[in-house]
Amino acid sequence: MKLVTAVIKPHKWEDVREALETFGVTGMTVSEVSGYGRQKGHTEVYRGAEYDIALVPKIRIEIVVDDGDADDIVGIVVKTAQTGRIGDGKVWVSGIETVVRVRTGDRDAAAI
Amino acid sequence: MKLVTAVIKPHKWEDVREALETFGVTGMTVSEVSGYGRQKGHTEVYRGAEYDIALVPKIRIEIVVDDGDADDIVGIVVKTAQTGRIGDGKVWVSGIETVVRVRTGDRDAAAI
Amino acid sequence: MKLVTAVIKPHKWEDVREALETFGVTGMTVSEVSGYGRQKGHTEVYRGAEYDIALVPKIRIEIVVDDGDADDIVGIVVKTAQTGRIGDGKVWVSGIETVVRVRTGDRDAAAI
Amino acid sequence: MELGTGYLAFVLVAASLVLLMTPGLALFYGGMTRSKGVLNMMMMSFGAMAIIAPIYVLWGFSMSYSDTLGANASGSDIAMLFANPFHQFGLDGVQGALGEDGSGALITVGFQMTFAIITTALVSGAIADRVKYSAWLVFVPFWVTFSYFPLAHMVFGGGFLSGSEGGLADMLFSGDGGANTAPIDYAGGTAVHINAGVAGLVLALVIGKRIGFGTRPMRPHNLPLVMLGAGLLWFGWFGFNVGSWIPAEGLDDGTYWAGETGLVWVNTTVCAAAAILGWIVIEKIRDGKATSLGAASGVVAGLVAITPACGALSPVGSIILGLVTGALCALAVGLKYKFGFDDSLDVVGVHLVGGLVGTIAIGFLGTSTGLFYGGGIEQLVVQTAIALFAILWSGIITLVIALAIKVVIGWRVDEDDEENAIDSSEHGESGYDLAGAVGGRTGTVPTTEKDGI
Amino acid sequence: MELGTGYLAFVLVAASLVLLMTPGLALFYGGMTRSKGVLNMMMMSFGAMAIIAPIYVLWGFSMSYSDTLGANASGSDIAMLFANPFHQFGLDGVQGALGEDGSGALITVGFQMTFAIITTALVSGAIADRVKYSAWLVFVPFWVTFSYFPLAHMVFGGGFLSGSEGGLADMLFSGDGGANTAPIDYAGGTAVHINAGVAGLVLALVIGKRIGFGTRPMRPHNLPLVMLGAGLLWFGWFGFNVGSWIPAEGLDDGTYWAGETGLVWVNTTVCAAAAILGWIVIEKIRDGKATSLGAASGVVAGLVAITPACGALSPVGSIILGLVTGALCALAVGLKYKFGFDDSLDVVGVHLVGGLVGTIAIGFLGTSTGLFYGGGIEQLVVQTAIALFAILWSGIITLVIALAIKVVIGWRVDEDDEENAIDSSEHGESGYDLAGAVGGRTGTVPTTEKDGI
Amino acid sequence: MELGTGYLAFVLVAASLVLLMTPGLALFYGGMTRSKGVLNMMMMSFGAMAIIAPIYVLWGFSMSYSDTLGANASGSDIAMLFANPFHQFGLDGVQGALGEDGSGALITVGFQMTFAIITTALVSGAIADRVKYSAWLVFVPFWVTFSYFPLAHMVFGGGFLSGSEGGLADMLFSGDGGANTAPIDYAGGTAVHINAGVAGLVLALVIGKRIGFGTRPMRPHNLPLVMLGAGLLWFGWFGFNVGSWIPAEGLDDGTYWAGETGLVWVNTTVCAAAAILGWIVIEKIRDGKATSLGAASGVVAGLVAITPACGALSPVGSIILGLVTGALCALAVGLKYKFGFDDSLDVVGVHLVGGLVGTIAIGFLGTSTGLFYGGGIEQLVVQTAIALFAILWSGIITLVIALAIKVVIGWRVDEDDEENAIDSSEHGESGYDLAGAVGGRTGTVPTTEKDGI
Ligand SMILES: Nc1ncnc2c1ncn2[C@@H]1O[C@H](COP(=O)(O)OP(=O)(O)O)[C@@H](O)[C@H]1O
Ligand SMILES: Nc1ncnc2c1ncn2[C@@H]1O[C@H](COP(=O)(O)OP(=O)(O)O)[C@@H](O)[C@H]1O
Ligand SMILES: Nc1ncnc2c1ncn2[C@@H]1O[C@H](COP(=O)(O)OP(=O)(O)O)[C@@H](O)[C@H]1O
Repeated sequence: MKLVTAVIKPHKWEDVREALETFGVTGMTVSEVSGYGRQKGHTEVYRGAEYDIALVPKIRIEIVVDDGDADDIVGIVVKTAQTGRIGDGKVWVSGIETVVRVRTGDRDAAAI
Repeated sequence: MKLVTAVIKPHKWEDVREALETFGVTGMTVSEVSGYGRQKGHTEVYRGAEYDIALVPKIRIEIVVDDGDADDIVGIVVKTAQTGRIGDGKVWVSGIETVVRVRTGDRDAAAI
Repeated sequence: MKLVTAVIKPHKWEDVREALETFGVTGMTVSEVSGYGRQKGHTEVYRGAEYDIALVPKIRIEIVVDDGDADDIVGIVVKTAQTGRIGDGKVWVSGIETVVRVRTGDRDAAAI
Repeated sequence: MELGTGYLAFVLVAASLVLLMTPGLALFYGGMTRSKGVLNMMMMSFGAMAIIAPIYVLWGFSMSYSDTLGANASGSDIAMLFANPFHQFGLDGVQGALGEDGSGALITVGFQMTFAIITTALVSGAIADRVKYSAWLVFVPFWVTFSYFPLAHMVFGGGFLSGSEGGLADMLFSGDGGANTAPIDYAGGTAVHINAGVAGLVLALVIGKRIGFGTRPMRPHNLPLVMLGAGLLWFGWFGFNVGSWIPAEGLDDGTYWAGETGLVWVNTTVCAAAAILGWIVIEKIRDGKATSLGAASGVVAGLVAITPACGALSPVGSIILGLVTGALCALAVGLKYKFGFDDSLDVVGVHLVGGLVGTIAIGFLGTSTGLFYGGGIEQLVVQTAIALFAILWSGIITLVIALAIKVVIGWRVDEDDEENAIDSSEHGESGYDLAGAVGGRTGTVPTTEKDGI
Repeated sequence: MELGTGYLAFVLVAASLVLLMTPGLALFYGGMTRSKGVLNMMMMSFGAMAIIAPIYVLWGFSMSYSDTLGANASGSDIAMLFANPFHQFGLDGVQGALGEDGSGALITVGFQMTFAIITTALVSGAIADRVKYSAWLVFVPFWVTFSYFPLAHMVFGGGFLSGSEGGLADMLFSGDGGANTAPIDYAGGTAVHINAGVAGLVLALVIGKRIGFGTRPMRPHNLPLVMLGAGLLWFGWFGFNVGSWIPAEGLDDGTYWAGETGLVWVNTTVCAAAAILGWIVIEKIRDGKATSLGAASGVVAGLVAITPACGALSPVGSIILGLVTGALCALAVGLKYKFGFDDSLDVVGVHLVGGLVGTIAIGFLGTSTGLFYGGGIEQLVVQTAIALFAILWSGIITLVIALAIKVVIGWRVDEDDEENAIDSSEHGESGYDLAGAVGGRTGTVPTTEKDGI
Repeated sequence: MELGTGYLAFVLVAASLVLLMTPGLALFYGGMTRSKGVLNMMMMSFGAMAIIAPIYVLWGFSMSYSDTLGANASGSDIAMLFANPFHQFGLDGVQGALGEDGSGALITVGFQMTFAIITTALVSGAIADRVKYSAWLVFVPFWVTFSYFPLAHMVFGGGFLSGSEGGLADMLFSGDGGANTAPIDYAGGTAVHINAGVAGLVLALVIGKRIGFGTRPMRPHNLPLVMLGAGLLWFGWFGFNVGSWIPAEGLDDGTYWAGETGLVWVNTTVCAAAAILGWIVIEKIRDGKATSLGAASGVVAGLVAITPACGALSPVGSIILGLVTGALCALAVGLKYKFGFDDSLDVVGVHLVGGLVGTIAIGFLGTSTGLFYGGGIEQLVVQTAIALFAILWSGIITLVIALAIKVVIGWRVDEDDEENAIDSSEHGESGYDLAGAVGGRTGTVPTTEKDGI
C-alpha cells in the first residue's frame, strides 16, 4: 500500500475531489495547513506595525491507495490542482506497511 | 521504529487515549482533520441555497512506536474506536528511520 | 527523498523557520496540532466543574528533503527548537518514494 | 415636577432595552454551549420572541392585565389567578391606538410583552443541546400562557400575590379588612426568575441529561460571547428594573419618580457589581482562580436578586445582597453534579437561587419593613410565602406541559444527531466557518435550481 | 399632557439607537460573508459613517429639509425633488447652536443624519467580497447626495412623494385644490428600503458576480455574529420607527404622542416577530428545517416592512403584515439564483421586497384608509405610485453613478486578490487569528523602525 | 419649555449607556489582544465594574461631589482637590432614597459612577497579557480613589480645575475678584482621558514589556470583536457626552437643554466620523491601505477628542477636530515602538493624545472664546494649564501606586505562564473552543465530586 500526500491550493480542493472520485478514490483525509515556500505571503499592518505573514493557507490531502494506483492518483492530483502559478503545491508518495478499516478490522486492499 | 497513524471519530478520542495510556503509550500528536469517505456528510441550507457538506470531522492521531509495539497499538485503536458504524476511520502503519527527542537529542527507542 | 516531520513548541516556530531558511530549505508545510506527552496540560474550571486539559498546542512541520540533507535538517531543528524543558517535541524521518511539484510536474530533487 | 412625557419616554426606552435582553441572553447562553449547539441555543431565544410577541397582543395582555387596566373583573376567585384572555383579545379596547386618546397604555403593553419573552427564553438554558426545536416551539405558547401570564397577573396585575384584598398576604396578615403586609416584588423575582428557574429544573428532570453529561467535556465554546451577553443583559436590565416604576396614588409626580428611579438604577448596578465580587471570591477560594465565566455569571445572579428588591433596599443593602447572592449562586451551580440533573446552563443555580435570595432578602434588608431595619417578621413570612407559591404554580404547570409534550411528540432529538451536532440536524447549519481562505472547508455547489418565488 | 422634554429626550435616544444600527448592520452583514471578507464588509458600513456624517452637516440636511425647516423655498418645481444644498450649508442658521434658542432643531439633524448613514450602508450587502474599497468610498457621497437626500426630501421634507400640493398624490387624487389622499410612509419604506434595495440590485448587475458564484460554497462564516447583528438592528429600529413621530397640527400634545409611539413600538415588535415565523415556516416546508439565518433574516424583513406602516396599522394588522413579509422574502431570496445576479447578502430579497410589501400593504391594512377597512382604492394606488417612483429614481441615479465609477476607476479588485482574500488585499488585515497559544500562526517581527510622529 | 422629567429620563438612559461602555471596551480591548489573553483583558474591565460601583456608593461620590451637592465645604485649600469621603459615606444624606423628595440626586450618582468605572477600565489597555489579576484588583481601588475622584472633583465638582474662585484659571486670569476665563471640559478630556492615558503610560513603564514585544507577532486576534466594541463605545458615548449637560443658572430650561444637547449629539457624531477619515487617510498614505483596526481606532480617538469640546464647538469645528485628531493619533500610536515602551493597546496614543488634542483645541476652535473665533489667548492658556495639571496629578499618583504594588506583591505573572497563556494561568479558562463536533479537542471528565453548596 502507498500513502499519497498532496498539498494544494485551497480553491482547488473541490476539483481535485471530483477528479479523484471519478477515478474511483472512495476516501481521503483532509486538513487545513499552512504552506511556506516560493509563493510569498503578504504583509499586514496593525496600527502602523507591519507583519510579514510568511505562510499561505493550503489544503493537505492524505490518500491511502493500492500500490498500482499511486502513480495514476499522483497524476490526477497534479493535473487538476495545477494553475501554473507559484504555490500550486507538492505531492509525495511513501510506502505503508498496512492499513486497517476500524469498523471491520479489514486490512490493506480490503480496507480502503 | 514505526509510525502509526489513526483517523477516528472525534467522540472516541478520549477512549482511545485512555486505552493507549493503559497500554503504556506515553506520547502522541493529535490534529483535527476532515474525512471524506463512505460516511456521507450532511446538507446545510442558507437562505434556500443548499450546500452538500461532504466532509465530516475526524481526529487524526500520530504515534511513533517501537517496531514490536506497532501491531498491538493498531489493535487497541481499532478495538477502542470501533462503533461498527460507517465512518469509524482507518489506521495505517509506516516505517520511519529515526526519531529524536528535541529536548535531549535522544534517538529512537530512547526518544519516545 | 526523505520526509522530516517535526513537532515543536509554537513559540519556537519563527526561530526554526529562520534557521532552516539559512540552511537553504525553501519550503515546508506547517500545521497546528495538539501534543500529548510528558508535558502535562492544565486544568480549567467552568462554574466549578474541573476539566483536565490533556493536550498542549504544538506546531507540526513537514519538510521533504534530499536524502543527504535529512540529518543536517534534523540537527538544525533539534538545536533551534530546544529549550531543555519537557515538551520540546520530536522529530522523525521517513523515506518517501517520490515527490512532484504540482506547478511543473518536476520530480524529486527538482521538485523541492 | 409633573410626571409628564419624560416618564413615558423612559418606558419606551425601557421596553426597547428589555427587548434587547433576549438577543443578549441568546449570546450569553449560546457562548456557553459547545460550538455544535450554539445556533440551536440562540434559536430557542429567537423562537420565543417570534411566538410570544404575537400571542401577547392576542391574549397575553388581556390575560395578565385586562381586569385592572381595562374594565373591572367580576371579582371572582379565578380572577385572583388570571384575567380574562378574551376581554381585550387582540388589544381590543386598549387605549392608545392611532387617533385615540393615548394615555400610554400601549407603551405599557410593549413593556410587559418583553417580560413575557425574556422569562420564557430564560428557561431554555436548562435544556441545551438535546431538544427538538419543534418541541420547544410547542412548549413556549403553553408555558407562557399557563405559567407566566397567570403569575404576572398575580404579582403585577393585582392578583393573588399582590397586596390585594383576598390575596395571599391578605390571608396571612390582615384580620378583618385591615391593611395587610403587601408582598414586595418590584420587577419580577417571583413571576420571572423563580418561575423560569423552576421551569428549568422540571424540564431538565423530565427531558434528562445530555449524552455524556458528567463524563465528557462540555465547556463553553466562546467566552467573549458570554461576556458580551452578560454586558447586554446588564444594560437591558436597566429597562427591566427602572422601567418597572409605576405611579401609585399620591406618589405619582415627577419628583418622586426621579427619586425612586435613581435609587433603582443605583441599586441595580451595585448589586450586580457586588455579585461579581461574591462569585469570584468563592471561585478564588474553592478553585484557586477567578474566572470570566464566574464574573459573567455573577453579573446575572446579582441582577436576578436585585430584581424584586431594587426599590426596597438602600444602596448599601444592595451591595450586601449582591455579595451574598454572588457567593450563594457560585456554590449552587455545583448542585446539579451532586444531584445528577443536567440543568445545562444553570437556570436553577442562577435564576431560581438568585430569585429566591432576592425575594426573601427583602424581609431582612427592606428599609421600611425588613427585620434588620426594625420591621417585624411579617414581611419575611410574606416574601417566603409568595416565593413558595410561585415555585408550586410554576412547578405543577411546567410538569404537566413537559410530560404532555414528552408523550405526544417527544422532547429528544435522535441520539446520533445529538452526538454529531444539533445545529446541523435541527437547523441545517453550523455556527462557524472560520477557515482562512478556504471559504468553507467543505461543501459543494449551492443547488441553483432552487426556484425562489 | 404637554409634549415637553420627554419627546425630545426620546428623539435624542432614538438618534443614538439608529446610529447603532450601522455597526449592527456591519455585524449582520459581516457574519454572512466568508471569513476572508468580513473586515471589508464591515468597513463598508464604517466608511459610510465616516463620510456621510460630515456631509450631512455640510449639505445633506440643507438639501433634504432646509426649505421646510428653515426659510421658505421658492416653490419652484425642482423644490419638489430636493432643497437647496447651500441654503443651510454647514448647518448655518439651523437653530440650537450654543446659547441660542434651542427648539431641538439640531436633535432632528442628528436623528436624520443617522438615516442617511444606515440607508447607504444597507446597499453594501449586494456587493460583498469583490469591490475596491476606494470605489465604495467614491460611490457613497454621490449616491447619498443624489439618491438619498432627494428621496428624503420628497418623502419626509414635504416634497414630491409627500401629501404636499403639486406632489404625486396630488396629481393623482385631488381635483381642484381638494385634499389629496396623502401617501403614508412613516419611517422610510420608500426613501430608505426601496431606495437601498434598488441600488443594491443595480450595483450587483453593474459590478457582476463574485468569482465562483453559484459554483463554489459561499456560506456565512459566523452565524452568532449575524444573530447579534439582527438583535442590535431590532433594538436600533425602535429609534428608527418610534423616533420618527413628528408633531402635526392639532396632534401635538403628549397624550397623542404617547398613544402613537406606543402603537408604533408594539407594531414594530410584533411585525418583526411574526416575520420570523413567516420565514421559518417557509423554510420548514421547503427545506425541511428552520434555520438561524432564516430567523435573523425574518427579523430584518419584518422590520423593513413595518417601517412605512408602523403608524397606520393595528397590532393585529402588523402581525399579518409580518407573516406575509417573512414568507415572501424567504421565497424572494432565491430569485438571484434563478436570474443569475449576485446580490450577495440579499439586499433585494429583503429590503426591496420587504419595503415594497410594507409600503403597498398600507393600501390594504391601513386602519383609516385601507381596502380591508372599508377604504377605497385610492390609498393603494398612491402607495403603489410612490413605490414605483422611488424605484425609478433610485434605479436611474444609481445606474449613472455605478457606470461612471466602472468607467473611471473600475469597481473590481484584482482576480487573484478576490480569490485569495479581500481583507488582506484591500485592508492588509485578516479578521481572526484564533490559534490557541501560537499568538499568530504566522508572521514575523513588526517593523519597529516605523517612526510614529 | 420646562426642563421636566424628560431631562432626567435622558440622564437615566445616559447612565445606562455609559455603563454599557465598559463591556464595550472589554470587547474593543479583548479583540485586540492575542487570543490567549482575551479573557484576562476583558476581566480587567469587569473587575473594574465589580470594585468601583460599590466604592462609588461608599466614598466615591462623597469624595467627588459631597461639598457641592451636599452641605458646603469648609472652603479649605484641600477642598479644591477633593471633597470629604466620609461626609456622605454610603450615600448617607443624598436625597432621593425611597419615600424622600427625589430631585434626581441619585440619578446623578448613577451617572457619575459609570464615569469612574470606564475611566479606570481604560487604563488596562496599556498592560495587556502580562499582569497578575490580583495586582490589577489592588490597583483599581487605590487609583480610582487617589487619581480619579480628586480629578473629578477638581473638574466637575467645583474644584481646582473648574472656573471656581481659587482655582487654576482664577490664579492665571482674574485679577482682583474679576471673573476668570473658566476652563472648558464638557465631559472629561482631563479627568477621564488624559488621566487614563497618563496612567497607562506610567504603568507600561513600571511594569515593562510583554515577552517578545517588538520581536514576535502580536496582532489582534478578533477584529470583528474590535469593531463591535467600537460600535458599542460610540453608542455609549452619547450617554457620556450628551448626558453631561447640567442646568446652569439662567440656562436651565428645556429649550436651552434641547438646543445644547442637540449640538453635543451632532458634534460627537461628526467628530468620530471625521476621525475615522483622518486615521485611514494617514494609513493609506503611510501603509498603503485603510484598515479596519484604523477605522475602529479612529472612532475612539474622535470620541476622546470631542469629549471635552462637544459643547464648545460648532459642528463644522467638530469635523475639523475629528480630522486632526484621527490623523495625529494614527501617527502617535507608532511612538511606543520608537521609544520602546509597551503600551499594548495604545492608551497613550489614543486617550492621552486624543484627550490633549481635544482639550487644547478648544482654545482655538471654541466658538465663544477660541483664537480662531476672535477670542484671546486666555482660553488656550487655561486649557493647556488644566491639561498639564491633570498630567502631573495622574502621573505622580499612578507612579506611587504602581511602584508600591511592584514592591509589595509584584505585577508580572510567571514568565512561563505569560508565554503559554495568561487566560489559563490567571483564570483557568480559554477563550474559544470552536472545534466543530469535538466539543473540546481536549479535556476529560469534569470532576463531578465537586460538591456545590
Ligand atoms: N520541501 C517541502 N516540503 C514540504 N512541503 C513543501 C516543500 N516545499 C514546498 N512545500 C509546500 O508546497 C507549497 C507550494 O510551494 P511553493 O514553493 O510556494 O511553490 P511551487 O511548489 O509552485 O514552487 C508550499 O506552500 C508548501 O506547503
Ligand atoms: N483511502 C483513504 N485514505 C486516507 N483516509 C481515508 C481513506 N478512506 C477513508 N479514509 C478516512 O477514514 C474515514 C472513514 O472512512 P469511511 O469510508 O467514511 O468509513 P469506513 O472506514 O467505516 O468504511 C474517512 O472519513 C477518512 O478520514
Ligand atoms: N510517541 C510519540 N509519537 C508522536 N508524537 C509524540 C510522541 N511522544 C511525544 N510526542 C509529541 O512530542 C511532544 C512532546 O513530548 P513530551 O513527552 O511532552 O516531552 P519531551 O519530548 O520533552 O519528553 C508531545 O506533545 C507530542 O506532540
